[in-house]
Amino acid sequence: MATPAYKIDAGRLPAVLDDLARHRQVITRMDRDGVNVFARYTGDMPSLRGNGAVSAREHFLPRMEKIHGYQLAPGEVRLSPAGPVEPAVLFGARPCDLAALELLDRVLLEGEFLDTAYQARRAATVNMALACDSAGPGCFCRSVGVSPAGTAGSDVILYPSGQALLAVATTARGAELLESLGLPGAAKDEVDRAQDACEQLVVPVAVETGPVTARLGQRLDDPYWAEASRRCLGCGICTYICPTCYCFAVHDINRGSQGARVRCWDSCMFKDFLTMAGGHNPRPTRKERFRQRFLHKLQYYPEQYGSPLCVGCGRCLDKCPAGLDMAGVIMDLGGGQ
Amino acid sequence: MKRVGVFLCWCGSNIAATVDVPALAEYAAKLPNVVYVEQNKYTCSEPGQEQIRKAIAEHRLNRVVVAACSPRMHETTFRRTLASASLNPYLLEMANVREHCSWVHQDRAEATAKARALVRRAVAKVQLARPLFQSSIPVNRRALVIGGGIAGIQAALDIADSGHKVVLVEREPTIGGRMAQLDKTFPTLDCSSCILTPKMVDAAQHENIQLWTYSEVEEVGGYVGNFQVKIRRRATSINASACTGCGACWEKCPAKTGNEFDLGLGQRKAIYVPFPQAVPNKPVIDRDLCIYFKTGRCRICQRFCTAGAVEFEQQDVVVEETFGAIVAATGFEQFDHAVYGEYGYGKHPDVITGLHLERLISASGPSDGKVKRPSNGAVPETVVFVQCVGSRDEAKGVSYCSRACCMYTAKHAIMLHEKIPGVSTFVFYIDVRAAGKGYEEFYARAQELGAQYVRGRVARVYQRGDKLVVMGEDTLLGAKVQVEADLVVLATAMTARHDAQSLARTLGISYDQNGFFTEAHPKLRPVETNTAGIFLAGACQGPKDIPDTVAQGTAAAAKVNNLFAKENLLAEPTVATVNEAWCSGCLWCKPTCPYRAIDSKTISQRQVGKILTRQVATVNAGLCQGCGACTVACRTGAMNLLGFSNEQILAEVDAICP
Amino acid sequence: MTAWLDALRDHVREFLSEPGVDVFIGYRAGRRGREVPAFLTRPEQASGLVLGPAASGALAKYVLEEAAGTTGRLGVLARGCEALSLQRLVRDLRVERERLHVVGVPCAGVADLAKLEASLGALEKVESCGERWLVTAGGNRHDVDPSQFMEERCRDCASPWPQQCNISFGQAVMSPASPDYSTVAALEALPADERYAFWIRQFERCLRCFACRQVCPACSCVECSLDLVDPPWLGREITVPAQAMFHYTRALHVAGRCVDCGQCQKVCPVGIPVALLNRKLARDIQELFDVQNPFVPGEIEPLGKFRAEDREEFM
Amino acid sequence: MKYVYYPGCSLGGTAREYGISARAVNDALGLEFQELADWSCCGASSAHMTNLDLALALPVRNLALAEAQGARELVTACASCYQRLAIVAHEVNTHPRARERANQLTGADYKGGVTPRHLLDVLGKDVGVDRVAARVTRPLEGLKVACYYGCLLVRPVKATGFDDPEDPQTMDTLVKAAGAQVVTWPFKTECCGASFSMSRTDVVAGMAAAVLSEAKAAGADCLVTACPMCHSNLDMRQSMAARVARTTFNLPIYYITQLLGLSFGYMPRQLGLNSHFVKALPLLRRLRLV
Amino acid sequence: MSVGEQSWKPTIVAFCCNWCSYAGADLAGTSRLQYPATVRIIRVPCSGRVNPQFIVRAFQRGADGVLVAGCHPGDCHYSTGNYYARRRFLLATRFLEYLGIEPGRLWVRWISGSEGHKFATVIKEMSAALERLGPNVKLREGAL
Repeated sequence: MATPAYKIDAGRLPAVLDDLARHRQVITRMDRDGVNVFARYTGDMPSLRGNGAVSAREHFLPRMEKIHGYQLAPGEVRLSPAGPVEPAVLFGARPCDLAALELLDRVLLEGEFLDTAYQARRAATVNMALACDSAGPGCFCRSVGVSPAGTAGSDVILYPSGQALLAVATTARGAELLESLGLPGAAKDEVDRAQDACEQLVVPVAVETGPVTARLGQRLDDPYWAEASRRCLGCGICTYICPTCYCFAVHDINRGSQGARVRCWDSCMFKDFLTMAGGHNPRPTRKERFRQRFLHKLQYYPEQYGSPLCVGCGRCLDKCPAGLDMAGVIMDLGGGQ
Repeated sequence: MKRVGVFLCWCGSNIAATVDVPALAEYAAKLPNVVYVEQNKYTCSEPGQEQIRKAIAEHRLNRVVVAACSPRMHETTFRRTLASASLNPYLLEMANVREHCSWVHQDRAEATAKARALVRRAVAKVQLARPLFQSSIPVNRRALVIGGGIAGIQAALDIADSGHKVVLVEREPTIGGRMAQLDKTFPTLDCSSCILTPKMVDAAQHENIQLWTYSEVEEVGGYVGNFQVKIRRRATSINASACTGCGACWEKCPAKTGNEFDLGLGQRKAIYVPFPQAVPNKPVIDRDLCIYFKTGRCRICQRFCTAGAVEFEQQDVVVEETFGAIVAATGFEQFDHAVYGEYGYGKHPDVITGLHLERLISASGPSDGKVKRPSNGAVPETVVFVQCVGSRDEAKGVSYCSRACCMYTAKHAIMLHEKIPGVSTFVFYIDVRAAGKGYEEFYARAQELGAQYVRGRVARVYQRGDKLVVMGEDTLLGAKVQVEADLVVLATAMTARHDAQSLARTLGISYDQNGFFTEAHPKLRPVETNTAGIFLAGACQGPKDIPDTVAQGTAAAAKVNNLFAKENLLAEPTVATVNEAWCSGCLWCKPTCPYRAIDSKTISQRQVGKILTRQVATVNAGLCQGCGACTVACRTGAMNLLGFSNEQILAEVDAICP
Repeated sequence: MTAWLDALRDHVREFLSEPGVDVFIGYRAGRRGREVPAFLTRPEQASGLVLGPAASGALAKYVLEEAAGTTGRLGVLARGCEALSLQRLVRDLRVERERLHVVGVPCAGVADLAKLEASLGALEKVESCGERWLVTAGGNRHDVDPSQFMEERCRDCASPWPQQCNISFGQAVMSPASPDYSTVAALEALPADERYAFWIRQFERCLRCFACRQVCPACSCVECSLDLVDPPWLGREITVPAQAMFHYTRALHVAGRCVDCGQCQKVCPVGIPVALLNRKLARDIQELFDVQNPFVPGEIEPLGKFRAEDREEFM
Repeated sequence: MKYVYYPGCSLGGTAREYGISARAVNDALGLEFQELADWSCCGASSAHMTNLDLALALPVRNLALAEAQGARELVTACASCYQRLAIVAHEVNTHPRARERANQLTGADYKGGVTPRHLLDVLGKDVGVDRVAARVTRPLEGLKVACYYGCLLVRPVKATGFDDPEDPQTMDTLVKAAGAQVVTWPFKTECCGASFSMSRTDVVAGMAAAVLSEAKAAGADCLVTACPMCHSNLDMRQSMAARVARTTFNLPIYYITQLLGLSFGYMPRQLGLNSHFVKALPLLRRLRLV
Repeated sequence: MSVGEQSWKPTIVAFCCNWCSYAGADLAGTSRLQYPATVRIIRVPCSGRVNPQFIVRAFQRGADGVLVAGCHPGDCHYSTGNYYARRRFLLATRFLEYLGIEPGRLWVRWISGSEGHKFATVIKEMSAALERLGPNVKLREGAL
């Protein structure tokens, strides 16, 4: 049987969000001083055009996350668990950001080591994807197997249709959620038209990762790394805006006789990322750090999981101050024009 | 593992009455790494200290907190206690729960709550305390005195007498300085040269004093105990050891000029000794004036020198010497009162300065002690003294009082009345400042002898016939006054040497807006400078009369002597230190150091196979006084202050807040 | 195509063929209309040099890495702000002036590429043509008015013409403006609480990617206090107060040393008006310690000296 | 050379002769003096003794007018006006709060861009002695002049300062240029008591007497001034001064512009030489200068 | 005024230079001058040692006000330290205000070793001022 489609008219959107927010927090994209950010819905209209400056990843892997608290008493340490995870709806994330979640799942949820905090957030969050009917200047999702109308990682997909949004569930819990909202239905042909528009969308940047990945194995000592990394500033922009980066560092935040153990984002581009207790740093220069990032995305991950660790969201193309971005590097390495 | 012992003092009831010490003890016991807490009635008492020693031993304490009075009171006491328990004294921290708590608050609950915070702070800080050790610098027991005036002579003699070597550098051909130019000295009126000359001779003959006249300091490097000093010894053109000082040479020398020593009132030759009692009493050749040096001909002096002591070919020599301490005693200059055009100095020969009058009165002066009008040689009948010419005049001169003028003017008046029967003298003054032993009486005596003191400033002095009309105001009468005078004597201000600032820079000491060298502390360290090992004596530090100058000379010598009393200088270990791995070598710390303790050095470090050599800051622990200004100038925190480290202060803040 | 570009290329070609020369840092054409930093080591590479409105990087900072552990001379292409940045690095003793060969070039403002793309679509080329810019985007050529698409920071540039260069090409095109402090003043006019709300809203977005620091010519410390775990100047926790501490510290560390190149704000991926903090401090320094131009590196920074008669507010 | 000119009240009244002779000299030297439109009294010599706001506002009003008319300098021939303008200009330029106050009082928006200058300064610096000398057709040979500057022209230095406060020279050089001979005397800048001109004539007589005696003692047979105040005191009060000093002076008091005008060949009437209390012409006749 | 407000007392963190202000506080003690138990002193060698970052740190950790106290300009035990402090804090006070911190939260005062009274008065005034401002929430970190 065909999954039911619903229609959210522009005027209806606030009401829908309020409905959603009644039982769970709603995370959506807001405009803050002209910057598009994922934030908790508090009644202000979201801003759903374009994409978030920072990827939706931060809802599942927050910048700082408490692991547990502790209390020092003479002769003992008392631990206190981190708070429970709130049920949430992620409303208006783009297919690329949600596709990224599936790439992260493989690392954080598969195999013997389980990231329980991430798992809890994934489980507690219903993802309502917003398909793209227009592309950003840096978009190259198609080149890494993501479609502007892709449903990977989503529970519901929203197709823009004029001022309205057409909602189609892609998972059972998505369907359940939509039902609960009591929305008017949408005509099948309208849905098809909206969906096609997105399916057909042309994205400006195209690369081929296949050949690159194939060859990278032998290119560890390629002078390219040293030359290209010369203009890397060593900041963490690329890793922090990226939907598929997931590195973190664990710290104890101490306040006298109490404190908390937290994990915070960390970036492989930082010089101290790998510095060890003794002061030894296996990746002492920008070259190694720069190379590591791209080898991880284009060689190690693919070798393990069969696809590059990139969803072509294009953020690094827009934001890297040195013009050192994923698409560019792929092309430099022979993946496309 | 940190093992902190906390000792809470009751200070009798001083603390216990307001702070609930037992409760505090209970609280302290719960603080991180606190393994032992004890209360004493009087922790500073011998039994109290004994308790600390015992606890350190029994409970293997490696950090100690004493919550008692102000550290300014007993920190040293308890540091000694730790030391005697063979624990590094700098592993102590005090919580000031008396002066800062029990004595200033009444509410027991509030005071106790605050005391908790104070103890928390102390415990947090002491965790991060490191054992510190006093560094020591060897002292080179040899002093340099710059300036051969009475201040320098006095300092040199006092240092030399206590058995230390001294080099006394004077840029003129003779020592003696200003005092040598004076006739008599107030308030006792004893003859200046009679009391100065013997000292000059002593200085010259002292086995521990090397007298380097006609010499100047050019460069000073190093630091306390080890200054490297470059001194230029100008060519005198005379072989001092051969010269007998017979005087034949200057008798015969054809080149004449105004004698600086007599301020141009008398004459000297190109080869000359500045004055008869000069020390050393050997002539020098003024090469700018000497005909031989100008034309290559003459050599008369050489011809008449039976000792063959004239050596035209002599050259300047620059010697480098090491000294442990330096005394600056470079004296003062007279204010250039040309700016007071209305007083007609330069226009009218009979308008002179106090120093001129000294030379006129002096028996050894150009007029053999007879006071005459420079214009016509007549004995003056009416003499007007103008006080504060330059002094206390922000508009045209300097803001300060020159301190000596009031008294030397009184002296001049007295002496004129003694020398010239029936002379009438007028003194225009703003205030008469006679603060000194016997000064007020001296001033009174001048008045008794007939000096008429007029309270007010002089507006102008101008010639009428062969008289000088002095127009002024008597502010007490509120009327304009005019005096027809034969001689007008200006009490010009004492100012810093025109080149004092460049010497200050050479020495690395500071100077005030008037160019006088600044002492380390106006009250408590009057003869020290902020540069350890450099001391001040006499008018180079500010206007002074002779008694004060001599006193300061002796004081500076005392400071040098107690510096020389030690073989090594022990420096407090709470000084700045550089983490070279972090230092970028930007040296923004350097200008903030008042002691010139920061310098740069080159280090080389391995980085990814490459050897990087780079500059980093380095601190001279001997010079650093531990103010910490540099630590804030350092963005990285590579510059840190032992005993008050960034880590410690941050921890204190964290701990002291609720 | 700018007239002097060939002359520039010839000069760089010569420079690179001189002995003891390590590298020349300039720009080359990148993809998607960008012009990216280029590190030329061989004379023949000189022909690849470009310099258009799209060259928006900050070359000065690269000198640090290039100079570390090497001894040869380094050529750098410098527009006004880049020249100041180099002076800053030299003044902070991070590189010897003698090692630098600063090649000055005029600047008519840098293009805000994001803004161009937003209105014209994906870029292919941005070139300056007299007073105008020729932009190729989305397949079409557009003749655009620079003032419309110029980087915010270039609009009131006080030093478009590079100073203290070894050689320079072309002549000044933009006349120096004086820094516009109106935004600072506007903020100051707000009630404290609103000001606080404004800044917290900005700081909340901060990712601590440190791009503002990495690109800053005044942030050249071998080790940054903000990276240190001990002493914990800046805790590792990412909380609003900690973010505020981060930006407070960064701003105070560059106070009196900032050259107003505006890169910190330009590179911020989440649009924090970082330069607004620098500007406030600069203006206060100018007023309080009557510094002529707070953005030109001086012998001693205003906070590294004092005057006894400085303003007294703490009696 | 163009200047915005502030006549001040005296030059239309008590010092008419100064006014007209100044114009004559300016014309001769090709100086264009454009009168400040809508100028008002500067407040000398009473305002600064009685009401500080007034003393501040009156000059600033005129300075502001000049600034508004695009002038960077404001020239005046009257020493009192000059001093008041100069002092206030200095005041508002050194104390922003004084400027605020002044603008608040006058409703003007004075930015501090105007420098008051005295005619002497202009003649001495801008025109220069040589150009003056070049214009002389009838050198004032034999005339022994005591140049009297008074206290207003050169004090306070920080505000005026175009000449040495103790021994000014500008007038001396100009008079020499005109062919007259200058006597050296000590009272160049002594006060004549101007401010007491009306209230305490006895004081004035005493002070004027001192000035005149010194001039005579120095061998001068006339005095030259650039200040209406000084002029009135030395000229109008000369007889009284003579009585006090128990002597007769008979020293004509000329304005600098009158002497220059004369040397440029103007007729006495064109210079107002006929309107002095102490007859100004006999001496000139005796020396065959008219 | 509610009981809550009445019972609330501000917390002041004071950085006092060892030679003047700390001594001044000692003098206030020895002369038994009473002032509110709001202030907690951190001893530093010189006001020039006080890093503006310490101030924000104090606010983060819950201080309601911060006092930086040193020798009067010209009297610095190290002759120049407080001159640098003066420049740094002329700037820092303005900067904190710019970030939205109320002017009354950071005080800088010159208090000599003989000014026990001044120390007590400053603490009284500052406490009163802070009570009017109420507890500081800005830059203050919550529970972890």
